[in-house]
Amino acid sequence: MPGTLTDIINYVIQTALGVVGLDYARVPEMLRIGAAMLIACGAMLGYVAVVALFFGWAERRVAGRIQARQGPNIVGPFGLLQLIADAIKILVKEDIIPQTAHRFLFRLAPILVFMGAFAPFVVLPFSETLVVSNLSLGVYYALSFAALEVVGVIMAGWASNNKWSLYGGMRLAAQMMSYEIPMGLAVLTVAVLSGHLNLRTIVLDQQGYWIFSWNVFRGFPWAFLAMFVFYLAGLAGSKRTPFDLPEAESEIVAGYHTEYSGMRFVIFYLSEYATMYVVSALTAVLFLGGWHGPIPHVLAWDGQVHWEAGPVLSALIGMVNMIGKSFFLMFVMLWFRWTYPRVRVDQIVYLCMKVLVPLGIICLMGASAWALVW
Amino acid sequence: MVQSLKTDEILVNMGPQHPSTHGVLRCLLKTDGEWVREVWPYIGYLHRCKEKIAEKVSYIQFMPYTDRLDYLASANNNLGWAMAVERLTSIEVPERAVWLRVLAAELNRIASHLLSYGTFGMEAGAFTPFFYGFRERETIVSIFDQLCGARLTYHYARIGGVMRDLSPETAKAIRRFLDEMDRRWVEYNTLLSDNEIFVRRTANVGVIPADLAIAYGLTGPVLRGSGVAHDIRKAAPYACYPKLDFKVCVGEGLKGTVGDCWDRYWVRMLEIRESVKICRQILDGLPEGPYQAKVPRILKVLANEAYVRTEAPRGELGFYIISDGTDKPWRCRIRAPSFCNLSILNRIARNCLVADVIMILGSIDVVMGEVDR
Amino acid sequence: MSNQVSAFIGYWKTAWRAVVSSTLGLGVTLKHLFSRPVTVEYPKALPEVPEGWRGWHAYESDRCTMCRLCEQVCPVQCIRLEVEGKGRERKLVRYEINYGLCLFCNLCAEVCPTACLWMTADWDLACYRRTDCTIRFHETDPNEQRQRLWPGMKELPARAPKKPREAAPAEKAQTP
Amino acid sequence: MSPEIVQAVIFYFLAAMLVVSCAIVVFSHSIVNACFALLFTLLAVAGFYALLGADFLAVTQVVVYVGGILVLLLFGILLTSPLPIVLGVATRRTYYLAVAAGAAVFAMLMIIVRAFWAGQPAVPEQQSTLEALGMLLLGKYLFPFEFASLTLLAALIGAAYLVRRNDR
Repeated sequence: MPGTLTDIINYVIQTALGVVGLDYARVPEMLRIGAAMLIACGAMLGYVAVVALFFGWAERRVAGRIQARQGPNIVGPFGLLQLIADAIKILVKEDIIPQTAHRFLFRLAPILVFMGAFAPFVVLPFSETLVVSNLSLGVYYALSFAALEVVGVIMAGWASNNKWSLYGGMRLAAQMMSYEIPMGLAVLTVAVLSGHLNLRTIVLDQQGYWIFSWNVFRGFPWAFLAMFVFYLAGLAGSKRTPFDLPEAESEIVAGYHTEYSGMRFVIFYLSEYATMYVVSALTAVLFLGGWHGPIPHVLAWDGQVHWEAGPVLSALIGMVNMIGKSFFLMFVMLWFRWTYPRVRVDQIVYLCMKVLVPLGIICLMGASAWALVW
Repeated sequence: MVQSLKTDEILVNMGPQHPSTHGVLRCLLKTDGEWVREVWPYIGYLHRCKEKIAEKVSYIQFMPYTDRLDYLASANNNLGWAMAVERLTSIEVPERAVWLRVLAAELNRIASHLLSYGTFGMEAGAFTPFFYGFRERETIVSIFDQLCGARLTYHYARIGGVMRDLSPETAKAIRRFLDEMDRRWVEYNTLLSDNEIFVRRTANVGVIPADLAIAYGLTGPVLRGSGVAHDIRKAAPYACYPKLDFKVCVGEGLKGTVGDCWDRYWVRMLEIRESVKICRQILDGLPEGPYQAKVPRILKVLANEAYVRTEAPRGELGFYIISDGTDKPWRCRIRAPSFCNLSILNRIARNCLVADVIMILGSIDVVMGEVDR
Repeated sequence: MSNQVSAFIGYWKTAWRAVVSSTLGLGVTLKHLFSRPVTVEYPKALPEVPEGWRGWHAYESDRCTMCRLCEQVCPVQCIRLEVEGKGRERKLVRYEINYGLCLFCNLCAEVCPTACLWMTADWDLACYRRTDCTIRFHETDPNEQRQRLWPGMKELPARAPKKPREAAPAEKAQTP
Repeated sequence: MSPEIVQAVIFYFLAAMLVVSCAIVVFSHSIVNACFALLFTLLAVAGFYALLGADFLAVTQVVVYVGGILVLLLFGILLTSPLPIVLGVATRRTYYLAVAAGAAVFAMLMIIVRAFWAGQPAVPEQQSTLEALGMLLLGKYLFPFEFASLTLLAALIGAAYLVRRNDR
């Protein structure tokens, strides 16, 4: 069975070349690896773009319905084509760089932010086989690149040469730096429970009876609490309401991307949704059983999953489960956004240091005790 | 200059184009990181010489201009101006007209407070209350459609009466709205007032002690939020208010200190309920009779002066008219509540966070049309 | 010590309140998510405006006595009236209202002794040029004028000029 | 094209990035620019670690240096002064000193590499170092590890005590 997405792509290329009549083995190895890398990267980029576009629509649609409005519903069925219209609109927009901005850093910042948001996609598993790279460091790697995002945002805030932007950058930096701690603690809780940092192993570990083998229930109550810690910290990390201080519209206009327009703004926008997806997917992987859906477990009542459907169908089912869970968690983010007010800059630190960090430590200690007992 | 280089305080312009400065208020913030050391409000970006216009148009003609003072509470402004001119000219107003004016004013108070609820929520970062507030305000606006044919600048009161009688259908619509408002009010509180994040954002923020509020001449919910039970409708009753049963709502410091942002907000929420009560009483006890007194087309007024104060949604609205015997005022001075209330911003928005300045400004609830006149 | 105890209790109370109030708030928005929107799509569904809406004027020149009261009472002088001749020979040559200035205060309609000027329920007053704001009521049918200015809005229900109200309210009030 | 060539290409790319960004850090007159250039220096070092198969170190480099130290530097610079600080121009003497110090460090590194790792392959087998690292830290080197963490904890508490307000 192929191990990773790269292998699958290789397999597909091989089959395709075989149909044409070329021998895949004669293609130089580095070329094969390079092609697989490029295709995997392109697939992930496309996926990020689709997720961002879909949630760009869903956000407005959900907002509309929650607020007793219609939401986008003119362009296409349910307004779904609104995204395409918006994409075209924003692509042809003028790209403005303020005269007093630091031109190089101003251009570099969105790229860094996107790099930070996009890097974790490398390790996000969609099913047992569908993952770009099966890093043994999985979670650690996924969380580490938030740092790049922080620097990118500070860079954007500083290079814009706008005081509100600088405020936004500083706020985000303070927020993300502090929220990495509870996030790390929540991840450690899971790591202690399953003994791995590798996302695939963590998910495989949650295989079993129905939903009770998922980490949320298996490590009850520690992993259950840790899930909330992780999700809230992730909300703060992806700057979503109630932690959207870096772009708090009513306070600092648009925060660090006040001066950005056109394509560069889209990159920030993409990164926000990419980060949201990463947080949701990580929550699903770490706590909610990843690609394990409740139904196959019911069918295979002996505690083992029987993918009688074969590798392709099982990959598809896993993908549906995984994406469904992630999308539900993203929907919760939208729901939060249209319900809650924003916390203040001191309260966000209070929440982190006095609520989430102690809670995370309790979870970690409890989970350690669990791990020692069993 | 050299000294200013060493400090780490920066001056930031908040406004005149800023999402939460209620129009075109410009605040200059002296900030030290997130901490705001001082706030200077700069006004005048919406100055339209309203008081000067009053000297150039007749008493009747100035009425539509008053719509545009506090454009969120036109009916209250109309009421004030009509009463001032009537006191100046000693015109007797039919009882029914008085009650209808108060009905309009109270409906408008609800509309204004609803908008305040929405924008305050929005300033706290919650978008949805804004739309809910606007949804109910829209119902009121539709009622005004039927009542006077306009949605924002009502021009409902006239010198000596009101423009149009209340039709039975409109009365029914108002009753329906009032019943719905009772349900929605609970929902508003679940969504915003009781939300812990919101409470944390507003409680103990921008506290105005009672003595300070009186010293600054604050009026309206801003004063009552500080625990001072001062309401012109009770303190110096006018129109039909003596015959109505309602309560003066004051801030009690339920979530924090008396006189904080949450109290001011809560006073507005309570006043919505009181106004609903008042509207019901008016609909029940509306006297029969004409709705317009006979008023000459061109008002000739003896040289005289009059000051009339009314309780607008934002506080004490005063019209001071001096007449010189012609059909136009010689001088008109408008005591706008928002203007006086705004004066305290510099005093209370010190040593707080940028986010607090927004909340304080929102809780004072200024309307720039009234501040700049 | 008791201070710390109360602070400890307060911490948990706050946490509990936060959880409960947040959940209740989510309930409110969830309820709305599945309820019907209250808004309508504007160009498809036109808003119903009630009788007596203070919209765009209607003017019946046959009954106009050219008394100029409307011109005088207008607070912004947006009504322009030109009359030629004297006495019974008077003839109206110009009756314009500049909607760029108009306050829609209804004073002109109220003051009109013959009720030949009244405000209709026509609310779509947008136009592209500032000069288009001035409607010449003497020239042609104002309805047609608006259609000319707004060719895209032809599906707007053309409202037939309504019968004027019997008398202006100010006069009606004399009979209690 | 063999993997060794690709690794060499990546190595020289990272090395170029490292040298250029280091030069900007050293020679830039704007401290904020120097700080942002430091980002690339640190990332290049992380890249070297990854190239050497030290995956845990590479990720840790990003977390600690980019996410922690660099952001702290930026914080310090941006919050303490509203204007970018213009660094003083180095004199001839400081140049000589810098070159001498650089040469000394280079010589030291060469001696270490020649003495201890001579004959070993430049690029080891690619496998996760995570388990080995964990075993060493919590086994053989448990005492130094715990000692270091206790020292850091003490430093943390001390820092918290120092910045605490006097009025409480």
